Amino acid sequence: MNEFVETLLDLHWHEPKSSYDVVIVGGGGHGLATAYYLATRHGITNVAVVEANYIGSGNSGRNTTIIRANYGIPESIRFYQHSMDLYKTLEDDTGCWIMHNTKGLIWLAHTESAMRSERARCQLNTAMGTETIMVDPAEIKQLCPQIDLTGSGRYPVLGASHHVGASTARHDRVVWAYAQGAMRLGVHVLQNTPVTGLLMDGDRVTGVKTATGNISAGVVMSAVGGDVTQFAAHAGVRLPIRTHPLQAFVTNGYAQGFGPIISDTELLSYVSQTARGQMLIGAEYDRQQSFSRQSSFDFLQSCATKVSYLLPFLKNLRIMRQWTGRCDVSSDFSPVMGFTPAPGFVITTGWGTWGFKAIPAGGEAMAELIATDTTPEIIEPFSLNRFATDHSMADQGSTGTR
Amino acid sequence: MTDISDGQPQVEVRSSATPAGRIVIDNQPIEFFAGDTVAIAAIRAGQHPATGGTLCLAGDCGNCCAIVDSTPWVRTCQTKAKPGLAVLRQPAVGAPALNLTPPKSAVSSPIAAVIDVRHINADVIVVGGGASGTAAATQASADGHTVTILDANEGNEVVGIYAGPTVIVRTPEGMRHFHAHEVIVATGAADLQPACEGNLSKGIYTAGAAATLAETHIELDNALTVTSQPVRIVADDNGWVSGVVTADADGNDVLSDCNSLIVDLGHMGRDLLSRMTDERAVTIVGPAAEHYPLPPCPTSGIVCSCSKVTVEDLDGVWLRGFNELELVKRAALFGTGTCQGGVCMPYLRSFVADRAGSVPEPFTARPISRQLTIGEASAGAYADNFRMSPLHDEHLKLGAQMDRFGGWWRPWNYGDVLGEYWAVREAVSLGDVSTLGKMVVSGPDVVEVLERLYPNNVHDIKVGRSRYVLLLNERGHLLDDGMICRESETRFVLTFTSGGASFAEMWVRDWVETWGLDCHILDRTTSLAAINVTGPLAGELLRRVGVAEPPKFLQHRHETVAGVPCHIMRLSFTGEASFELHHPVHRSVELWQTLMAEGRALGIKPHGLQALFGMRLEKGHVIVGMDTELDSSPRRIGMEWAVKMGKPYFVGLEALKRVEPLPDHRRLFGFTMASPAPVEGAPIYHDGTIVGHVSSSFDSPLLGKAVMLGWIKREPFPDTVTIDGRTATVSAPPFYDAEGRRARA
Amino acid sequence: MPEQLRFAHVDARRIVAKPAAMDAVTWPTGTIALRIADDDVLLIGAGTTDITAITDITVADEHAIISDDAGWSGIWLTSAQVESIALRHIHWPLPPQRPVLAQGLIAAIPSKLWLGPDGDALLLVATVSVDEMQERLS
Amino acid sequence: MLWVTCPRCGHRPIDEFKFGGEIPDVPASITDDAARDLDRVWMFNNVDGVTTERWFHEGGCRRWMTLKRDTHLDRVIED
Repeated sequence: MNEFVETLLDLHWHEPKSSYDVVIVGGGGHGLATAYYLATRHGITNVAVVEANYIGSGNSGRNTTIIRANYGIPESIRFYQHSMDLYKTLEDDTGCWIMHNTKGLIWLAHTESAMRSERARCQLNTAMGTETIMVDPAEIKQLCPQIDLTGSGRYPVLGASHHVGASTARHDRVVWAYAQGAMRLGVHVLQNTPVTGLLMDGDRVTGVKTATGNISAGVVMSAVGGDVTQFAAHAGVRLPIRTHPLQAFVTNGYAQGFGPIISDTELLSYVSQTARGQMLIGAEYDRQQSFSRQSSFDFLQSCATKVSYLLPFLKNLRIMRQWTGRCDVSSDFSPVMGFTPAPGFVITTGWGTWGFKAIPAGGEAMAELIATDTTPEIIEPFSLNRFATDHSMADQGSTGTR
Repeated sequence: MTDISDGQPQVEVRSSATPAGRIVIDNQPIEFFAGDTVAIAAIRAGQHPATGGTLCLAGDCGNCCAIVDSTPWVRTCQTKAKPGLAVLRQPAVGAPALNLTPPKSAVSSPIAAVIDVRHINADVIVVGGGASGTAAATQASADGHTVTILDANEGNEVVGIYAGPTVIVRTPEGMRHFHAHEVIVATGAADLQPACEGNLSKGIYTAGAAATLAETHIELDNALTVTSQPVRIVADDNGWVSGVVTADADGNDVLSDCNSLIVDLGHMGRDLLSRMTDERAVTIVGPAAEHYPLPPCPTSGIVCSCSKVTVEDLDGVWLRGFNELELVKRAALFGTGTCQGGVCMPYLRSFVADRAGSVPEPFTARPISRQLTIGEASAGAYADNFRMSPLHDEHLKLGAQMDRFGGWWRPWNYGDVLGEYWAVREAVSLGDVSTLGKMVVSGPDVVEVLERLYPNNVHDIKVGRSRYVLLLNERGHLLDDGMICRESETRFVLTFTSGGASFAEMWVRDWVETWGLDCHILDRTTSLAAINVTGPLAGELLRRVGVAEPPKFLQHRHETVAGVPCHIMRLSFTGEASFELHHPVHRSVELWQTLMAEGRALGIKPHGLQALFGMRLEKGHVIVGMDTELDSSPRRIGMEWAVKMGKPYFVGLEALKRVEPLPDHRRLFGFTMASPAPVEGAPIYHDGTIVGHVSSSFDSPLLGKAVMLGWIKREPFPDTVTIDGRTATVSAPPFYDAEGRRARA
Repeated sequence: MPEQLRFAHVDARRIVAKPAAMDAVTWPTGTIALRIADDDVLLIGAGTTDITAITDITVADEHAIISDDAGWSGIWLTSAQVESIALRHIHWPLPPQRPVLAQGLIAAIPSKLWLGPDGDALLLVATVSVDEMQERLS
Repeated sequence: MLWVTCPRCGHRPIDEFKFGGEIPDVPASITDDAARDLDRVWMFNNVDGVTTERWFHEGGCRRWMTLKRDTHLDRVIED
């Protein structure tokens, strides 16, 4: 038996019931992590996670697995740093091997204005306790010998910020770690159960409708990705969300030899090597809103072009597979977490291109919110009503990036 | 044929043809014949082209992948042998090393097209030149269509079918993008491979592969054909097949000796190309579209040969509760190698059907269907389009360090930032501001348009005068800033920032069209260059080049300067008297050279962005996008004076009214402190907590201290803060010439 | 495209006016009117015509914007050159009629391609992008 | 590759165009002026299906066009 199989823990499936204290819609990382923390931190186990397809079938299984906290506003740095900390202990906490690997992230600058942004990033990150330091071209070359510092003569590397603690983890295994941990404590996970609507008592949400019957709930949480606008509309909740495709591709496997994650805000692309040796390459999300998960060759072509300037050796590598997820981008590029105008209905969305790295902290905070009926301080800035109160959370330095 | 390396004498060359050349496999030369692929040449020489596994010789599996001319993961069955080709078998365990030697094409910029790329508009594309493809092509032709057949055997490998439908093809001549009306997938059927113990041995061929070998006059040595799943394949110490165990009618194991094993186990439709697209104009015909019976559930050995997944692994994940086809795939990492499930999918479905009791759908097909290198994928694309001012070469001649800013190349400095600064403050300096957005608007409704676009008043701007304006979005947040110059009652010139220019044209056109107002728009950003003549002696320099009476502050007019027609705008971003000379792009060099020559006696020096950023900071001028954030309202940056809330309407007014009663909790302030200036981005502390950050900072040579702009995002706003461990004082800008005397001088 | 293409400055006049007024104009002989949009014409000289010397353009629109437009560089191409460029650098089909203005991305740079009646063509690109264009076409 | 027919320039790949976003359409159920403004500027209909939106032909005539697109499949709907 191979090590990937050997190290999996059991998923305990349960017969569904018609009523739960909490029903979480969406069996991705955020939904399952919330269930896990409800069970482990708050002893709330009468919980169902309802998934339209199989667990991790949405963006949790389609992302590029990067975990980082080098954001541009203190509120985000604090939140994502906490998420990174939770990731570090997740293997011990759950007993599941998630292939967590701290490799550092190098964020390249080719212009003076980009250097200025990276210096600013380092300042604020450091002040918030996140280790991000400026590195010069010689240091970059040491960290990543494969890089062409002239950017093929077109994108000379002036410097970079080095986010030392950035890491990757196997996306599926993060989903399963939370799933098995929650299921072991009695949380029900219902796969292949599309939710078709919400049960309402006036403004209050009292449960969900599914193809196989209604399920009543004390609290319904939406951890839906991709279809969240349509789903929240059942509760009469309007969202500041646009859904865009986000594409990526991998090469065939190669021996380990590429250390850090390389990211570039000007070329809007990033490269890392997976635990299986594949080079994983992505770029910014598609400009137009779309719910399609069809990949495009335009993406492959433009992304391949961008990374080739900086890492010419990549041109030799064989592309194996490309894929597309749907990402929900909020009006101010920050997540939306917390209560909604509909009582009994809470939401976690707006994860854009950075939902994977937020799974532990997002799940932990939403569990606390549900358990205590109070918004935890760490996610207070990300509430849905921030737009009405003129507290939008625009993080310029992190838009269009992973 | 003699035995070489670990091969065995299992083949006989029946052709009397002479070899066409030699290739090198694992440092051993072998001969090949005209038309041979690398795999066939290897088999002819008694070798397995890779490290083992059943060969299909049709590009379906990944069992023949090797490192060919330094590129790993090349399907040797689809690679023509060429004299001197170097083939290395990939490691049996682990993966080939990353080849860090850039290909020749990477030595030059990727911008140079190394791989030929063509976009071809096509009517009907038929993928596959076999019987079903030929039939489909004949029919389409008879229906009056122009048909293109793409056959992998002719070297035209279809990489993927995308929306459009667009068919991406790798050909020996380069990449071809066919934009078709209709695509017919006629890719035929692939042979099932054995899924049993020993199936990674050498010397196993599918029935199709055996037929291909027969066509190339290779006769397999002591070959045996099985038509049902073997119980076990037996191999010798070198990994070559030595026998096969099958079950007889009574279910007893029977061992038969053989040196080559041909497996004829049935087929699966090659439907990957049609399944990877939801394009309606793609149809699938012939054997590719047929439903073949699933093979019996595998019981032993490796099922997914790319990822080396065994039946034991599948059972392992199944017993752990991963009982969905997709979960099994992901947990066992099944079908995620080179063939992408291309040959192993039926076995996975058969396994899940056996355990779950119902037949699952195949897992999602994702592009690409044939391996492509990143270099091939990138061919013909460009990442960016950098623009150059007409003065680019002048800057280089003057020793400028160029930087890209807002999509343009711009002088960052000329090697003497302090000298550039003092030239502006004490003498005269030139700045290249060709990159500014410039637009002419004219029409009966033009005042109405501008009153709606800008939060400031427009109607009271006199002809020949100009005004600084903010541009807001509907959220009441800053998009850009610039000048409005009135040329007549119904004609204005607008300027925008360099970074905002492209967006500004879209913005203005969108609103004018939406409002249905009568107003012509002409964007002149790339038609006009602009030179900013700035400094206390700027007026004198203009007089010396023939401008008898330079315009006064916030005046503008059209006048010929040194023989070049100019639109002169008097304003000030540096804090000194400044004249922007907007002029035709092709006259820019002569104007620049004249000004530099005439200014020599006045101590002229050009200045770059670096000095400019410092000088404007002394004046407290905000740079949109640097000091402002995506959600900065005029109030937050202290520019409410540029907003007339009493106007009946402007873009953003409703939002500003909506948030007006809400508490003001974020604000951009000026700060001063002793030098050295803290790094831009430095956090601002108050009472030990972070309350904001510095957005720009500068060590003012003139003031002898650091001046800053920065955000405080927590109430109540303090009077002193701590930056960089030192005390800074909140101090309302401008820090220099608060009365603006110098700008007006 | 093996040979190095050298673009040169092209003098032009730009007219923005009401579409109906634009339709009614008879452009001076010796000029080529590139109709960018209903309300927008880029007027250039053909052959030896000096467009800057033509100052008597009148359009029946008192608010028309008529100005010199110095922002363009261009190169005349033979039909064979057009074909070769189109094959490699234009992703859209060239219009069949002649003469005609085709505008769109060429080598990923916004361009105007005027296809003349005799098979010759003028490729125009903003002067600020001409270096990129020359590099990409060479 | 998606294609758009620009009314002025003709059939063009979509990468010549800039996406201008959905045309805001505040639900009639929101009646308060401030609430309507809040919804208009911050919220989105984010339609999963046919939507009307603005595109700017940046690489060609530099004019806007309004077109219908099915966001479910990401297909431009040509009339």
